Amino acid sequence: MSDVLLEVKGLKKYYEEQGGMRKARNNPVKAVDGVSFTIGKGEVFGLAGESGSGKSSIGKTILRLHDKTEGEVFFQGRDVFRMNRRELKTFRSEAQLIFQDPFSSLNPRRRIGEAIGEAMIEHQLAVKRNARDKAAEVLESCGLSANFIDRYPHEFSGGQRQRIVIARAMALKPQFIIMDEPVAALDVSIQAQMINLFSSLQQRHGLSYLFISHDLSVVEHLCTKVAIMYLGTIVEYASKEELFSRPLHPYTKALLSAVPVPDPRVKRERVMLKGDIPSPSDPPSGCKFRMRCPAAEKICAEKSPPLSEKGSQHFAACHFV
Amino acid sequence: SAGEEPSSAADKKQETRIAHVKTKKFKASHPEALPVKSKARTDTFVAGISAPGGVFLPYFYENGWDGNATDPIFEPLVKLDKTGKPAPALAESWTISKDQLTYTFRLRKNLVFSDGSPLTAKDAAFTLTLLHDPAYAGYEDITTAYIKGGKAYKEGKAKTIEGIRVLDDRTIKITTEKVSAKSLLLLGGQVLSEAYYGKNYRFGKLDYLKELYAKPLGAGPYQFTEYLPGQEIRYQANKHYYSGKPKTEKLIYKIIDPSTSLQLFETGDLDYASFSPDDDTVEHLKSLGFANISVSVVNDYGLVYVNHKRPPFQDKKVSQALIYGLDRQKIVDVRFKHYGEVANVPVSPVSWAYDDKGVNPYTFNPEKAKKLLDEAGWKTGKDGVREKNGKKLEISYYTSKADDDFIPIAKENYADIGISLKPEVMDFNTEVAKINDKQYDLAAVSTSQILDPNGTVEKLASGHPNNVTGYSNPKADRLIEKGAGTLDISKRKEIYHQLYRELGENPPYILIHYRQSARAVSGKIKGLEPDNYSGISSSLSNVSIQ
Amino acid sequence: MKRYAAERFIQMLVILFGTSFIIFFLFAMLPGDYIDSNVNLTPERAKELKALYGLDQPIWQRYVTWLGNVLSGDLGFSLKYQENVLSLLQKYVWNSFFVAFLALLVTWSAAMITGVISAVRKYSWFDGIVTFFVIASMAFPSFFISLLFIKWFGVDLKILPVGGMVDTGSTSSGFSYVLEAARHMILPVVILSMLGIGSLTRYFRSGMLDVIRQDYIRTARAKGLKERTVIWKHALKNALLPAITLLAFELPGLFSGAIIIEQIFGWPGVGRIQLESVHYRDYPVLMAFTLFLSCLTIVGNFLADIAYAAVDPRVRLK
Amino acid sequence: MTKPLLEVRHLETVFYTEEGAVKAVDDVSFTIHEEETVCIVGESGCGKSMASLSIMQLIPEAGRIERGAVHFSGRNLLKLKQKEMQKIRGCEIGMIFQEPMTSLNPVFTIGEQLTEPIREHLLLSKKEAWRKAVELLTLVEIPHAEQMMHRYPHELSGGMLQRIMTAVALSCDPKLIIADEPTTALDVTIQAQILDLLRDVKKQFHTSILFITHDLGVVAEMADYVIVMYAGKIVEEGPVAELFSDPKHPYTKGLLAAKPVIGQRRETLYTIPGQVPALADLSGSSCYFAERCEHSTAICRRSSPHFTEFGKGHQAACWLYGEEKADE
Amino acid sequence: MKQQKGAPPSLWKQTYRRLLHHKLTVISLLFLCFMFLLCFIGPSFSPYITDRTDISNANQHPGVHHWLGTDQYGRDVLTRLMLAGQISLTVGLASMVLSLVIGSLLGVAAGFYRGAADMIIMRIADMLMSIPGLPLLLILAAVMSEWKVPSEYRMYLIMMMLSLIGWPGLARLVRGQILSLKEQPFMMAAEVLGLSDKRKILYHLLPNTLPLLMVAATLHVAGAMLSESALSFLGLGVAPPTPSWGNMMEAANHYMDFTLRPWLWIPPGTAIFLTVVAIHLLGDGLRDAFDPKVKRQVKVK
Ligand SMILES: Nc1ncnc2c1ncn2[C@@H]1O[C@H](COP(=O)(O)OP(=O)(O)OP(=O)(O)O)[C@@H](O)[C@H]1O
Ligand SMILES: Nc1ncnc2c1ncn2[C@@H]1O[C@H](COP(=O)(O)OP(=O)(O)OP(=O)(O)O)[C@@H](O)[C@H]1O
Ligand SMILES: [Mg+2]
Ligand SMILES: [Mg+2]
Repeated sequence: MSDVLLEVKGLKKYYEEQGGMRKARNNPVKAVDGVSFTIGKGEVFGLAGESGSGKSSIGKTILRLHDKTEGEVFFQGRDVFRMNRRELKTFRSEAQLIFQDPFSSLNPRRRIGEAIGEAMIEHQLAVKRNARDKAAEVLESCGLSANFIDRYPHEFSGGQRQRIVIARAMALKPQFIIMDEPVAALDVSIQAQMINLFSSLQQRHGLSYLFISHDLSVVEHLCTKVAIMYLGTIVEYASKEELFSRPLHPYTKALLSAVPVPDPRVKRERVMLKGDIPSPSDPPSGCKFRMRCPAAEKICAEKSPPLSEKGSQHFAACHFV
Repeated sequence: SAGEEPSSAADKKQETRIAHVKTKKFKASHPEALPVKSKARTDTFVAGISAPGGVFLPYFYENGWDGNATDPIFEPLVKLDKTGKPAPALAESWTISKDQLTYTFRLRKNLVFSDGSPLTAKDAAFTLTLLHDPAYAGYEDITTAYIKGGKAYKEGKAKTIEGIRVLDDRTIKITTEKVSAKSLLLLGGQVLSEAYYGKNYRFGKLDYLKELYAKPLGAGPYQFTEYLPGQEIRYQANKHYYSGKPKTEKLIYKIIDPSTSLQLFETGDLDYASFSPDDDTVEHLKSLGFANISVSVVNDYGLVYVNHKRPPFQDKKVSQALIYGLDRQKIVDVRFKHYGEVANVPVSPVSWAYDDKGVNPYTFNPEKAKKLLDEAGWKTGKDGVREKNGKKLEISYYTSKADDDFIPIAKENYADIGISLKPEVMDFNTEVAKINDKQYDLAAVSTSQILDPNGTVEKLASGHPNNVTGYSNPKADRLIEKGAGTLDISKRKEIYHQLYRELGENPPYILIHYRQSARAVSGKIKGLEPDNYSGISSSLSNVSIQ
Repeated sequence: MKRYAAERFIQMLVILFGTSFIIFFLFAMLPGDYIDSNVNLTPERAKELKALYGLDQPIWQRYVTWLGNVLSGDLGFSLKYQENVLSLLQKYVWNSFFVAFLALLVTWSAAMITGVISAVRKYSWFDGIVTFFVIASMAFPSFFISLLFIKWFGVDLKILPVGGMVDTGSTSSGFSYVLEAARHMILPVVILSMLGIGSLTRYFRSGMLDVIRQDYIRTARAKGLKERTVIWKHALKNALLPAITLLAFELPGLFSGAIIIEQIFGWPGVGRIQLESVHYRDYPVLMAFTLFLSCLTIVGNFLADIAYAAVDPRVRLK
Repeated sequence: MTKPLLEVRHLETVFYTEEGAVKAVDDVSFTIHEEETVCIVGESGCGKSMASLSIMQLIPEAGRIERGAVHFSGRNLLKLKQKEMQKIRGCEIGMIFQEPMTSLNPVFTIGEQLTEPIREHLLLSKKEAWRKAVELLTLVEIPHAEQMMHRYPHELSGGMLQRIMTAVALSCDPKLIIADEPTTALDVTIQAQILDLLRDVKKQFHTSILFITHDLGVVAEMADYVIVMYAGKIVEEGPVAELFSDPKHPYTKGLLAAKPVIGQRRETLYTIPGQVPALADLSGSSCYFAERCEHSTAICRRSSPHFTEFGKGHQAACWLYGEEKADE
Repeated sequence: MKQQKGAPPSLWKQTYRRLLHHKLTVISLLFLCFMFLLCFIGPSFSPYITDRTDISNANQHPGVHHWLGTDQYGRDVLTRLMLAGQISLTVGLASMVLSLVIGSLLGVAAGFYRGAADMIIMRIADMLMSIPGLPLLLILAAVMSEWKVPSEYRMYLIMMMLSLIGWPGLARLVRGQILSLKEQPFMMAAEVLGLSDKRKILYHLLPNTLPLLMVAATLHVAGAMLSESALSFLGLGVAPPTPSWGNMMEAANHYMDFTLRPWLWIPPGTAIFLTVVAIHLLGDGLRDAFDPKVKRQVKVK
C-alpha cells in the first residue's frame, strides 16, 4: 500500500438524545460503533450497506461536522480532532464532501457563481475581483457552460446541479472527497454521466474518494476497496475484486443477491433475509446481524465477532467464516 | 318650569352665562315612551356609578366611588344643603360656643341603625375616637379638626380623648383647640355603630374592621343588601330611617363605563345618569322623550396650575400675560359646547362665597399679553419665541387627559404671543406626583367637589405644606387665614370677596372654566332632586316610581 | 418525564423571579406612590401613612419583603381595595376567565373552520371573503368595534344588552342566570374573538395548505375515503399540531387583551383592577397579577407540551 | 391471454404552471389484462406517477386530465361522479405509494388506518373490520399483528410500513393494484422482501398489478409487460423478455447500457448525452428524445414518431423504424 | 417565455415578475404608494396646512371647502388625515424595522450559537412574553416623562420600546427557522467549505429567513399602527395636537360624535383598514414571490 491519506481508528459516533420529554428514549443511537479503515492516496474506497447503517455518519464525523464519540481520524498524519481553527480551515480545503441531494446542498438564494467564488475567496484561492472568472473556469472543467454562473440553483436540472456541487468542491483543489451517495438522487440516464465524471476527475487529479453508496453495482464499478457496513460496524472489508467474487459474511452475500439484475432471463438464487434492520439505539447482543442471519447460532448471541482477516487483505466479522 | 328654548344663538350665549342662570329643566315630552326595561322595574331605582372598590365603610374606603356607594347607608350628623350650608341630619341641632371652639350636637329622638339597634351620642364619640387611632390609615385627617386631647390619644398617652364628652344619649360635646371652618363637617360626619364596629376594638388594632368592609351597617335611608363585584350594589329601603322608610323599595348602583352611560340610559338600564352636556347630548336626551333633564352648574371649576417656583412665573406680569394671551372662551366653548363659562374666581358659582364683582375678568387680549411680556423683559427671538438672558420662553404643560382641549388652542394662542408650549399627556398619578414635587410649569387640574370655599384657597397660603404652586402673597395669606378662622358665613363672604379680587390682581394660576352638567332622570321617577353638594343621595329617600 | 418536569419547574421559578423583579423595579421608577396621589393629605399625615404601608422603605427592602411574603404564600393586601389580593383577584378573575375562555373557544373553532375551508378552496370567492373579514376584524381598534356593536345591537336593534354581566337588579339563578349571563357575554366574546381570529385563521389556512400536500392525504383519498373524512379527520388533526404551541400564549394574552373591552362593556373582570393597580400604584395587586399572568404563560407552555404529546404520537411519552 | 381489465386510451394530463402548460402525461395508451403485471419505467419526472394518479383521479390541484379515457371493468372512470369514483378507489383499485414513511398518517394508529377503507367499502362493523385487518397484517407477514394494530407509523421501520401499505391496498380485495415505486425508498434486502410479497399476493388473489419504477432490475424481476416512458410519452412497450433482449428505442437501449451491473466490468459506462428536458420547454411536434439521440435526423426534430409494431405487442415510437424514414 | 434561453433573470427580477403576476399584490403595492404620497405630499396642497383651530367653522359637514368636513376645533379633517398618516405610517415602518432588526439579530444569535446565548436569550424572551403589556406601557410612559423625554418624541420612543420588548415572538420564529436551516445540507456544505460564521449568517442563513421576515414585517407594520391607536386610546400616543389615525378615531369614543358626525372617524378608520389590508396582501404576495422554489400555479379555468 502506498501513502496513507486517511486513517480512521476505532471511530465511534453516538447520537445522544437530548433530555426532555420530546425525546424520551435515553439510549444513544450508536450510528458508528467502532470503525477502522485506511484510505491511500489515489484510492477509491467504497462504503456500502443498508440505510441507517452509519455510512453518512462516518463521512460527517471524519470531516468534523459532528463531534466524535470515540476514536481517532488522521488526515495526512494530522489528527483531525486536534486541529486548531487555522488547521481546520486548511483541512476543509483539502477534504471535501459531496452530498446525496445536490439541490438541497446548494443555497437556493445564492447564484452558483457566488457559491463557488465565496469558497475560493474564503480560502484565498481567489480575490473578489477574479472570483467570477475562476468560478467560470472551474465550471467548465466539470463540463458546464461558463454562462451558468449568474443563475440560481433551481434553474438547473439534477445532473447539472450535481456537477455544480462537484465544481464547488473541486474549486478548492482538494485531495480527498467524500461522496455521500452522490448519484442516488439522479436519473438513471444521468447517473452514468456522473459516474464517468467521477472517475475521470479522480484520474486526472489523482484524487482519493470515500465513496458512500448502497448501490453495490455502482460501488463495484468505481471503487478499488470496499467495506460493507451493518448497524454501525464494518462487517466485511476487502478489495473490490475479492469482495464481489468471494463474499464471506452472510450479510454481504444477502446484499449481493438482493441486487436486482436487469435481465429477466437471469433467475438468481436469492438469500432472503427475515425481518427488518434493528434499531441502532437498541442493537441485539453479540453479533448485530444475528436476528436476520440465516446461519445464526447460539454463540452469535453471546459474542460479537471481531473483524478479522479471513483471506489476503480480506476481513470479515463472523464466527463462521 | 317647562323647557324654554333659547331663540337665537346670541340669546343662547347670554343664557349660558351660568353664573346668573339657575338650573334649567326640560320636562319629558313623551313620558310613555319609556324603554321596556325601565317599564319592567316598578320598585327599583337604578343609578350609575363608575368604579367602586367594595369597601363600604366611611373613613376607610380608598376609592371615591365607595363614598358615593356608602352615602345612602350612612347618615352624618350634619349635612350640606343645596346651597352648601350645613343642615341638620342625625343631629337635630348643634351649637357652637362663643369662642368657636366647642361644638355641642343634639341628636334626634329615638334614632336607630338599620338593624334596629339604638344610635346614641356614644356612637358618634366612638366614630371620632376610631379616627384618632394610630392604626387608622384612611383618607380622613381628623387632626385638622384639632380636637382637644386627640394628639395625646393618638400617641397612646391618653386612654380617651379629652375633648369628646358624651353628655347624654342624645348629646355630645366636642372641644377643639383651634378655630377651623372645616371642623363642623369633620365632627359631624357619618356615624358608625359602636356595638357593631367597636365590638373588637383595641387601641392600635383596626384589622378586625376589614371583615366588616363588605357588611356595612348604618342609619341612612337605605341598607346594604348585596354587592356584585364590578357589577352593581344593591340596597333596600331602611324601615328605621328617621324620616320614614323611603318610598322606593330598592336601590341599585350599577357600575358602568362613562362612555356608555348615555347608551345605557337610552335603553332603560339606568334611571338616572349625568353627562357633561353639549347641544347634541341635550338634544338627544330630549328626543328620547322619557327623560326629565336638568342642566345646572357643577360645584367645581377647572384651572391650570402655574409653578411660581419656576423663574419666568415669579414675575407677576408673565402670569398675567399667560391669562390675557389665552382665549379661554374658545377653550370653554370647545370643551363644553355652550355649557360652560370662563372662570375668574376660584370657587364655583353655586357656592355662597361666589362673587366676581370687581375681579379682573382677563378678557382675551393678545396685545396686552405681548406688552406685559415685553415689560417683563421677554423679547421676541429669531424664531418668534421670546427669550430673556438667552433662555427661551418654553413652557411645559402637563395634563392627564388624552384629548385635552387646552392643548390645540393654547398652543396656538401662546405661539402668537411668542411662547412655545410643550404639552405632555401623562397618567394622573404621575401628574400629581410631579405637581407635588413642583416639577412642572403648567399643569391642568380640576378641583373635586368644593364643600367649603376654604378648601379651594388654603393651599395658596405660603405656609401651607401642600402649596404646590409655590404662590406667595402676604396679603392673600392674611385673607386666607382670616377666612378659615371664622365660622360666620356673612363675614367670610366678605373676606373671600377681597381675597378673590387680590387673586385676580396677582393671579396664582390660570382659571379656565365653570361647567354645567346635564342630569337625566327617567320620566317615571319622582322626587329625585340631585344637588351640587350631595348628588342624588340627599333626595334618595324621596324617590318614588310612577 | 421527571427530569423534564423538574427542568420546567426550575425554568418557571427563574422566569417568575425575573418577571417579578423587572416589574417591581420598573414600577418603582414611576413617580409617586399610592399615598402621593391623595393631594389633600398634609405632609405629616402622608409620612405617617407611608410608614403604615411600608412605602418609606428603600425599594430593595420592599422587594425582599414582598418576595418573602410571596414565598410564604402571602400575596399581600390591596391598598386601593383594602382587601387581600388573592380574594380580590378571585372575585374578578373568573369573570374574565369565562369571557377569555369562551373567546378562545370561539376564536379557535371559527378560525379552524374558516381556515380549513379557505385552504381547501384556496383562491375561491369564499377564501377571498374570509380573508377580507379576517383582516377587517384585525384592522379596527377594539374600542371602536365595541362602540359600533353597542350602537348597532344594543341601542338601535335592542337585541343585546349594552353592558354588564346580568340585567340590572336581576335575581335570576341557575339556568336562567346562565342564559342571562350568556346574553351579556355575546358582544364581548365576539369582539374579543375578532381580535384574535385573524392571525389564527391565516395560520390554520397555511398549516392546512401544507398538510393537504402531504402524501398521507393522497393515501387517504386513494383509500376511497369521503372527502369530508379526508379533510376534517386526516388533514385537520395534523394541521392542529403546530397550532397547539400557539395555545400556550393565547390564554394570558386574552386576559391582558380584554382590558379595554371589559371596560367598555362594564364586564366585571380583572382588566379594571389591573389598570387601577397601575394608576393608583397599588403594587401588591399589580405584582400579583403579573405573577398570575407569568404563571399562566408558563403553565400554558407546559400544557401545550403535554397536549402536543397527547395529540402527536411521535412525541408521546414512552 | 386473459381479458383486459384496465384500458387507458390517449390519456393526457396537463399542469398549468407559470411556465405554461406542462403535459405530464402525453397521449398515453396501454392495457392491463387480468392477472398481469405491467411495469412502467422511465426517469424521474417523465410522468409515471401522473399517469397512475390520473387513473385514480388523484392528480394534484394544478393538474387536469384534458383528454382520454380510462376503461375499468367496462366503465370509463373519467366519466364517473366523485362519489362513484370514491367507491372504486381503495375498493376495486388499491394503491401503494413510493414513500411508506410519509404515506401513512402519523397521528393515527395502524389499526385505524387499516380498518378505515374496510368499513367504508365493505360496510363491516368495527369488530369485523378489525378482525379482517388483523388477517391482512398476518397475510403481509407482519409479526404480532394484534399488537401492531395499536402502533403508530413512526414506531415501525420502512419495510414494515410498506407491508402495511400493501395491506391497506389489499384490504378490499381489489382487482388492480397500482404500486408507484413501492421499493425505491427501501434497502435492497428489504426491497427483495416486498417484491416477493407482491408476487405472492398476485398469485393468491389473482390481481393485476401496475408497477411503476425506474429500476430496470426490478422490472426484470416483476414484469410481464413493460412500458418505457420518456417526457410524458410512451416510447416503447413490450413483453418483458422481448424488451430486454431486443430493445428498439435508442432510449431504452441507452438505459439498459448505462446501468452498471455487478460482474460486468466496464471501463466507462455508456451514457446518454445531455439532460432530461424540462417538460415545459417541449412543443408537440418533435421526438422529445431527439436532442439526446445519437441517431436523430431532421425528421426527429420535425414531427413526433408513430409506433412501429414488432410483434407480440412489442412496439416503439421511433423514426428509425417508421415507414417515413424510408421516404427520407 | 423564450428569452429564458438567454441571460436568465435574476432572483430579484423573478421576484418582481412574480409580484406582478399577482394582481392583488400589485394593487396593494400601488395603494400603499398612493397612501404615502397622499400623506407626505398631499398636505402641501392643502389650504389648511397650518392646522389652525377655527371654532366658527367647527363640525362642518363634508363639503366643497372641507372635503371631509371639520372637527370640533374647525380643523380640516382631510388635512389632519394626511398629517396623521405621516405619523401612523412612520411609526408602523420604524417600529417594524426596529423589531425586525432586534428580533432577527437575537434570533440568529440564539439559533446559530446555541448554548448559553440561546438559553439566556430564550429565557429573557419567556419573561418578556409573560409580562402583561398594558401595565408595562403605562409604566414606560410614566418613566419617560420622568426622564424628561420631549413629548414629540415620546410616541416614537414608546413604539421603540414596544419593539424592544416585542422581539421575543420574532426571535423565536427566527431562531426556529435558523435551527431548521442549520440542519439543511447546504449549511452542512457551507461548513465543509470552511466558510466563516459571518458569511454563513449573512449570506446563507439570513437571506433564507427572508420570506418569513417579510410576513412578520408586514404583520408588524399593521400591528404597530393598531397599537398606536390603542395607545392613543390610553392617552399614551402621540402628543396632541399632532394627529394620528389612532387619536383621530378617538372621536368615535364620544357617543354623539360617533352617531352624528361619522366624518370624524370614518376617514381615519378607513385609512387604517385599507392600509392594513394592503400591507397584509403585500406580505402574502411577497412571501410567495421571494420563495424561488414556490411556483405559483395558474388557476385552472
Ligand atoms: N443528527 C442525528 N441525530 C440523531 N441520530 C442520527 C443523526 N444522524 C443520523 N442519526 C442516526 O444514526 C444512524 C445512522 O445514520 P446515517 O445517516 O449515518 O446512516 P446511513 O448509512 O448514511 O443511511 P442512509 O443510507 O439512509 O443515508 C441512523 O439510525 C440515524 O437515525
Ligand atoms: N403539482 C405539480 N405542479 C406542476 N407540475 C407538476 C406537478 N406535479 C407533477 N408535475 C409535473 O409532472 C411531471 C411528471 O411528474 P411525475 O410525478 O408523474 O413523474 P414520475 O415519473 O413519477 O417521477 P419520479 O420518478 O420522480 O416519481 C413532472 O415533470 C412535473 O413537471
Ligand atoms: Mg446517508
Ligand atoms: Mg413518481
